[in-house]
Amino acid sequence: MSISRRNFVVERLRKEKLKELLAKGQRLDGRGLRDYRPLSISTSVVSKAEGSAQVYLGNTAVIAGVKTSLDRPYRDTPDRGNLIVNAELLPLASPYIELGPPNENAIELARVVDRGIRESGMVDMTKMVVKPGELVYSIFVDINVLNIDGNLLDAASYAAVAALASSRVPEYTLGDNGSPVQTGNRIPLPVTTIPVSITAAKIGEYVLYDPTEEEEAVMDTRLTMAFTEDGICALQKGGSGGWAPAEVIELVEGSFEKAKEIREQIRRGLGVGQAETAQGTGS
Amino acid sequence: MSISRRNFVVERLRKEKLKELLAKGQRLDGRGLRDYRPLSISTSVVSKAEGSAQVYLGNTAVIAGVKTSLDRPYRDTPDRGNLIVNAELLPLASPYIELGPPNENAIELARVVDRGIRESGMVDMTKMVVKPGELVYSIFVDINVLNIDGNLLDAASYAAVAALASSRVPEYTLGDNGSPVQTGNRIPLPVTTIPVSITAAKIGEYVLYDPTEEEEAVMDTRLTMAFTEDGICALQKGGSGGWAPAEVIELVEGSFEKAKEIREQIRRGLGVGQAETAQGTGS
Amino acid sequence: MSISRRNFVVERLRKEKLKELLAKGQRLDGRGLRDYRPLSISTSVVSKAEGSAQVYLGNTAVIAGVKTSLDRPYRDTPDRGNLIVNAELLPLASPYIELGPPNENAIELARVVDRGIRESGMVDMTKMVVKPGELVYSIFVDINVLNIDGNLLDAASYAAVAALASSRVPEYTLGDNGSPVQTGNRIPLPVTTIPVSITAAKIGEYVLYDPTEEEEAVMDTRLTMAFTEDGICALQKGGSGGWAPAEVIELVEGSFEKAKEIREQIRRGLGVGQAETAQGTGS
Amino acid sequence: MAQGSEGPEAQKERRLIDDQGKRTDGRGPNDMRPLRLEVGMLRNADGSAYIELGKNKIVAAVYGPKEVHPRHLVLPDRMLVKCRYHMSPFSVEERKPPQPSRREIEISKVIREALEAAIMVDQFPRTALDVFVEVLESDGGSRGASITAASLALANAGIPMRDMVAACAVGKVDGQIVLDLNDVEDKEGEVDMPVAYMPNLDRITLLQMDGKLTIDEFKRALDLALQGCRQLYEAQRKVLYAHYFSSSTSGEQKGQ
Amino acid sequence: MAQGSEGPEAQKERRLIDDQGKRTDGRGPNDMRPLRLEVGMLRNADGSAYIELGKNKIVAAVYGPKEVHPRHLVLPDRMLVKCRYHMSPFSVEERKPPQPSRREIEISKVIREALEAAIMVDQFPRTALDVFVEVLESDGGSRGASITAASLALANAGIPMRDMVAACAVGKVDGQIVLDLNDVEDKEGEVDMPVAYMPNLDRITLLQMDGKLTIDEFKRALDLALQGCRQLYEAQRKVLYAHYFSSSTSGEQKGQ
Amino acid sequence: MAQGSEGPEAQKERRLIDDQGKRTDGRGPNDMRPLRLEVGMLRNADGSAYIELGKNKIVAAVYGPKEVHPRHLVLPDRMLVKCRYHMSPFSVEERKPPQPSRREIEISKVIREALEAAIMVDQFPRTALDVFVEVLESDGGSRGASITAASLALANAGIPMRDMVAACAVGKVDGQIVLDLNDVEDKEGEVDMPVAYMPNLDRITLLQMDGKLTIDEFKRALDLALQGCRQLYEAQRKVLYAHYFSSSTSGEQKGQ
Repeated sequence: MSISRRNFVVERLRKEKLKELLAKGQRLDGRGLRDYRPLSISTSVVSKAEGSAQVYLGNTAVIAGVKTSLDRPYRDTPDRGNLIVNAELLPLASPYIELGPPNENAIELARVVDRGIRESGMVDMTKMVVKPGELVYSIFVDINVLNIDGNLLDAASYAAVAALASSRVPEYTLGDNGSPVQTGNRIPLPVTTIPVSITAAKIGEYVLYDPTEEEEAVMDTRLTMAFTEDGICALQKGGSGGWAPAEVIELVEGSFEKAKEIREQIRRGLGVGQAETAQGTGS
Repeated sequence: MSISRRNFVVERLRKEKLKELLAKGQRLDGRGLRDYRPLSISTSVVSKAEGSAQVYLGNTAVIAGVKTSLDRPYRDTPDRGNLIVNAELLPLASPYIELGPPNENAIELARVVDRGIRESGMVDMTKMVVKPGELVYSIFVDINVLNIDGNLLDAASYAAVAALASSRVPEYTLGDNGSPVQTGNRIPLPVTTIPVSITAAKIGEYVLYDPTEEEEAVMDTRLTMAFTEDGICALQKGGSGGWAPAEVIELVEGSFEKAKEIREQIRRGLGVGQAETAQGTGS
Repeated sequence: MSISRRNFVVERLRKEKLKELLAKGQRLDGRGLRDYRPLSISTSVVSKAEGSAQVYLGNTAVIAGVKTSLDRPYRDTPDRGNLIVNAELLPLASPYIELGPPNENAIELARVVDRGIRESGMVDMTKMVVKPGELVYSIFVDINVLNIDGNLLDAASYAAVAALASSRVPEYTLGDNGSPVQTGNRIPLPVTTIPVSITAAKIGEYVLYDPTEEEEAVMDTRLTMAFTEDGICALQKGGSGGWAPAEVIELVEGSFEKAKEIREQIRRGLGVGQAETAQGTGS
Repeated sequence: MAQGSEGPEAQKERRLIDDQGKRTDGRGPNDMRPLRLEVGMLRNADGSAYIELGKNKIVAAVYGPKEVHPRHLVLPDRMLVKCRYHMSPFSVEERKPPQPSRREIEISKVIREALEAAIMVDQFPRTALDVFVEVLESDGGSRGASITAASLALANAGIPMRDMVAACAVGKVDGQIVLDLNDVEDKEGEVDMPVAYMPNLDRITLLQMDGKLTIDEFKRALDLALQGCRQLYEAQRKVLYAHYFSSSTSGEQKGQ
Repeated sequence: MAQGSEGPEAQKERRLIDDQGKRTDGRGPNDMRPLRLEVGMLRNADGSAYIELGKNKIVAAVYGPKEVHPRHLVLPDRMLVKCRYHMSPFSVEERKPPQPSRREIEISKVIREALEAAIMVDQFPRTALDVFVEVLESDGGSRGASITAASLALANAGIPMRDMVAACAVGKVDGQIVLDLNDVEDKEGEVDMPVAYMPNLDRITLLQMDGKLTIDEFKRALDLALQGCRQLYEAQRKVLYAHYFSSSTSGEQKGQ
Repeated sequence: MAQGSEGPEAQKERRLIDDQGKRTDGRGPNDMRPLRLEVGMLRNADGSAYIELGKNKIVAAVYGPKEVHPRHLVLPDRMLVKCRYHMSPFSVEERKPPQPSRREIEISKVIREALEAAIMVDQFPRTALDVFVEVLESDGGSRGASITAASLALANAGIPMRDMVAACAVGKVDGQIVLDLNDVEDKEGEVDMPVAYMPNLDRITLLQMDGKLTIDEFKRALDLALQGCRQLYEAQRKVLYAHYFSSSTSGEQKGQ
């Protein structure tokens, strides 16, 4: 998604090659069409962050960190904490990244990850209030993309979710004069669910999961879905092609199952103890 | 004023052609030198704005909207409301507009419209105070240029003036604890006069009103004048040529009369009932 | 340091020429290797500034102005005033300056000047507090480079130091309600020392002080040192070459003496009376 | 249809569908808001269109095909399509600063991708096409209305297209799947799902969703969205026909 | 002259003209503040000038004619003139952030247009000229003083000109038309009207006005402004003559 | 060594060196924090390296030699070296906004200059080289650690170099000269002095200092810094050797 200068002849040849393989149910890296690449998740990798996670999805590498601060709530949600997700495609990550403020790809990345987390209700933001209408937690999730090899949306989502689920944030009480005081404790966030992002790409008539950068370069279109345990909570179509409605329905149904597998992998990445704590904090 | 890339040969030929016509007292669109193009003004075109107006001056199309909020007054005017005028040359409006923050043309446009309104005393800003020294109305006038065919300064001024004159803004009282409360009423702004902008261009030795984009492209210089019922309240010379002092004086005298005609057209655009209300609010 | 487009052939020839001269202990402008150009300092040149100084170091011309305001202290220094140093390489100063926000050269300039002042303890910032933890002086030092002929770091530092040492800022007391009130007096800043910046450049094996723009264009590396009366308080190596450790030590030792000479020149620039006042305010 | 998916939040909210199944503006679940379309009313643009859908008031303009600037963005085998979706400061409840927000930048991207699927980009290699959308007033469903208008503006500019793109939103409100959310439903409802669709090619070119749906609800929502898109598609065809083949073009009615 | 145009505001204000007709700084209505002009004091610039008018302290510098950068801005039949008017952060009462304000951008434009009328731009097609103005201290009438200095800097750079441009402001203060407003008069007076003028060609190249005047007052104000410009024009001629034909150039007096 | 240079501030501070001469993290004055180096763990970069020094966690990547963009920056006789030092928002106590601060811009410059001295820039005229440093966690001495890592990344990219650059900070803490300041010592200590050094060429390529030293203290501090750099240099050599000549590259250990 981040390629800005392309070699068009090479691209066309590669697309032909890919389609030949896909017709045989194969991919360049040997995966089946519905397989994800190896996923590795480590949490608590940055000790100055309140939560952090590093994710490798094949060669795509992402690190996410969580910081909180106390702020006023937004005017239209006086009884909820604030969630701010930001993503940076670091120039280390690819030869095609231009310096400057986040471009549309980085902004879409942050916003799609944000929606998956927000709409799933992953963190119960009604519990992130210190003084209703006046003082709430702002939760900043910063996502750094360190190496790009396709499917940033999923990798970034897993990193953000794992960073949040493993966070330990400062606890506050209100002092006598009504101003907030840190208790000195670090508490987990009230995590209620683990949303899982699943992305599929369409190349010609073939639909495949977890596209690499090479596959993204020639794909016609893309669909990113976020699932809770119960259903679907966010969607984002990408790319300049189109999906047949029947394809979309089949994909959503199949991906709901796929999401359960990935959710288990994320829970394992959080560590059993941590994952239990994280789940427990929702109650 | 917004042309950034020009065809210079065509321009020179057109200037010759225009001068030939002007020598006969004619213009390309059949107008006399002192005629304005047809002016159409509709108010209350955007229901979420507190005031709005769409203006067509020939093919130049402008829409202006008014929004208010409560803010601190500026330090040097503690007993007055704030007026903020902003103008955007939308990229829809012409093939020559570059995206980005307002350039010098858009900034000049906003500032000249602002001065005409501010210096005329059109809105009695001393009445826009909710809590003296602490809380006043900020009146935002946002001007969108939708199609450019010359004389943006006048068209934008008419749209801004009509939007202000037709505004209905929230009324506030101070609650028991001294904080502002909306009464639920919508009240007109205290409008005391209708300032009128008149723009003339000079091509060779000819002076003509309301230049089209074609005429602006070859004009030597420009003069924009704003008039109240009693006299002149703002001036802005534009373009890289010069005016003879005698020309300026003749122009200001003649335009004072022209402004009365246009003022009538604006009042008609406001609608009789509205215009009366608007005038009445000043007392 | 501000040259962005260079003529490389000319540069190489000039370097040869310069080295020939340096081998004879000479420079293009007739100076010895350890000589500074004529230094002229005038203070109180801008009456709306609370302190100001214009410095000519040869043809390098810099003007610095001081303004103060009352602000909250920074969180990590609740009992100290704030010092903000900004530098602009004005486009008047050289044909090679590009408009826009300060580039790395202007930023380095401001930060190196800032460090020399801050680390020397020149202004006793613990005395710039009006209401501990809540209200302190912010001291803004704005440096304008008007003409560039090399060694901006020293010239800017002398201008900033002279502007601060000659400042007269508004005095405040706390009113009955605890809010600050100007007494109407203008008081000097609590100046405890005069830090002096000394810059040397290395061309081939030769080390010379106060390089001109011509010399900077061909230098291998640069070292800027700031000295108090007692020792060294800041260092900044520049340029893409390297210094031998022995060279650095020799340079630091020799420059400590050089700084004393320059400090006398700055004091003379401040005027005897002023300099005494400035020194006296520290106690 | 399921009556109310009661989360803790839904309870606090005012009801958006009454006992008679009527929505806040009196519509039934499958009804679209009043629609008005115009084409070709901007003089300088190569193509333009205007849409009113409920209180949405949106102008779209197209410039191109034209030279690519700066040159290094040239695509050797196709047209470079650019899109800017922008909201006027006065188009929403609280004044929006004029500089593009992150939301506007994302929407610009998805609108571009929704339209690109329809444009025959390989017919104009090495050229650029600009699509500008200005939201004068916003009322829920503005990105769908923007695509519907932009698609008309492309047709008006004579850009060769495989199909028209029509777009609208569906959502879940008080537990019910409904068509074409208005402002209140957009803000207080449970789900918002904008969809862009090319009916002849049977292709979805924009699909976004916010909020929780079961897989079954999703299927029903998608189906309703496609119905809405087909309705809009008919309206697009009608206004184009009227513009090119009837004597009174709607463009001339503007500004009266 | 009319004594006092009493609006509600004028009454609150301190009097700016006393019973003897003296202004706050002791001048009569038609008097200009003390003036000092210098040329050629900046080494790197192709031309430079310095003006002090009252407390105004302004430097102007000219670079060019030179290559146009970026290339697509080239004008095939004339020189591209650019101008930047900038105020130093310490030049005004309250520190001004260094990035250009909207006011500075507008003034840059009108100064450029005021100077362009004098420059023989068609003698240098395909080139660029930069005019930089830095206000070190501002005291009312700074744009007029800037033009007066920039015009000298152009002459110092050897740019062919049709005429010199001289500029000053007139205004209305306590109901009277007065020449060359100082800071207090600029802020508290009723009207500020900056004018730039080429005396030999009898052309006005900058004209702005803020505040209310009757048509008659306007005529008198314009006339007074032109008188002021002619005075400045004489001073410009003198300093140029001194710079080029006398042995002691004023540039050398700086920095003592 | 002098015991305590008692200024008024030093008195308020907690002691950073205890009676046994141990620092807050238990080290002696001349000890360096635990160090971990890796090379080549980023796939897309032409060269990359990772450093942990205390809690510092820093990634460096190199792209190039490559085409210069934009073209007018081309240097006809050498390579254009660019450098960006950037701190992740979560790398410090209080979240740092992602846009580059003035501090980051200055550090980018001095890191570039520290590395340029080692790179054989004249072997690649008309090309560009990008050095990117991302601080994932910052703990005092981050610019030295960045240079040490970036130097490895350059070697990993196969860029011809005259020598490796190793860098660390020394400082003065409770009146004592100590090696490799940690976070607390950096913030509360009296002096911070980062030094970059090419041991084979005996050249200092970065030298900065904050805080007061006597000339004698400075000499001792510089000497200690060079010792530190030599230690790091050995570690650099070891990891490069291991990367290229042993079967298990450390890059493969990441992400477990």
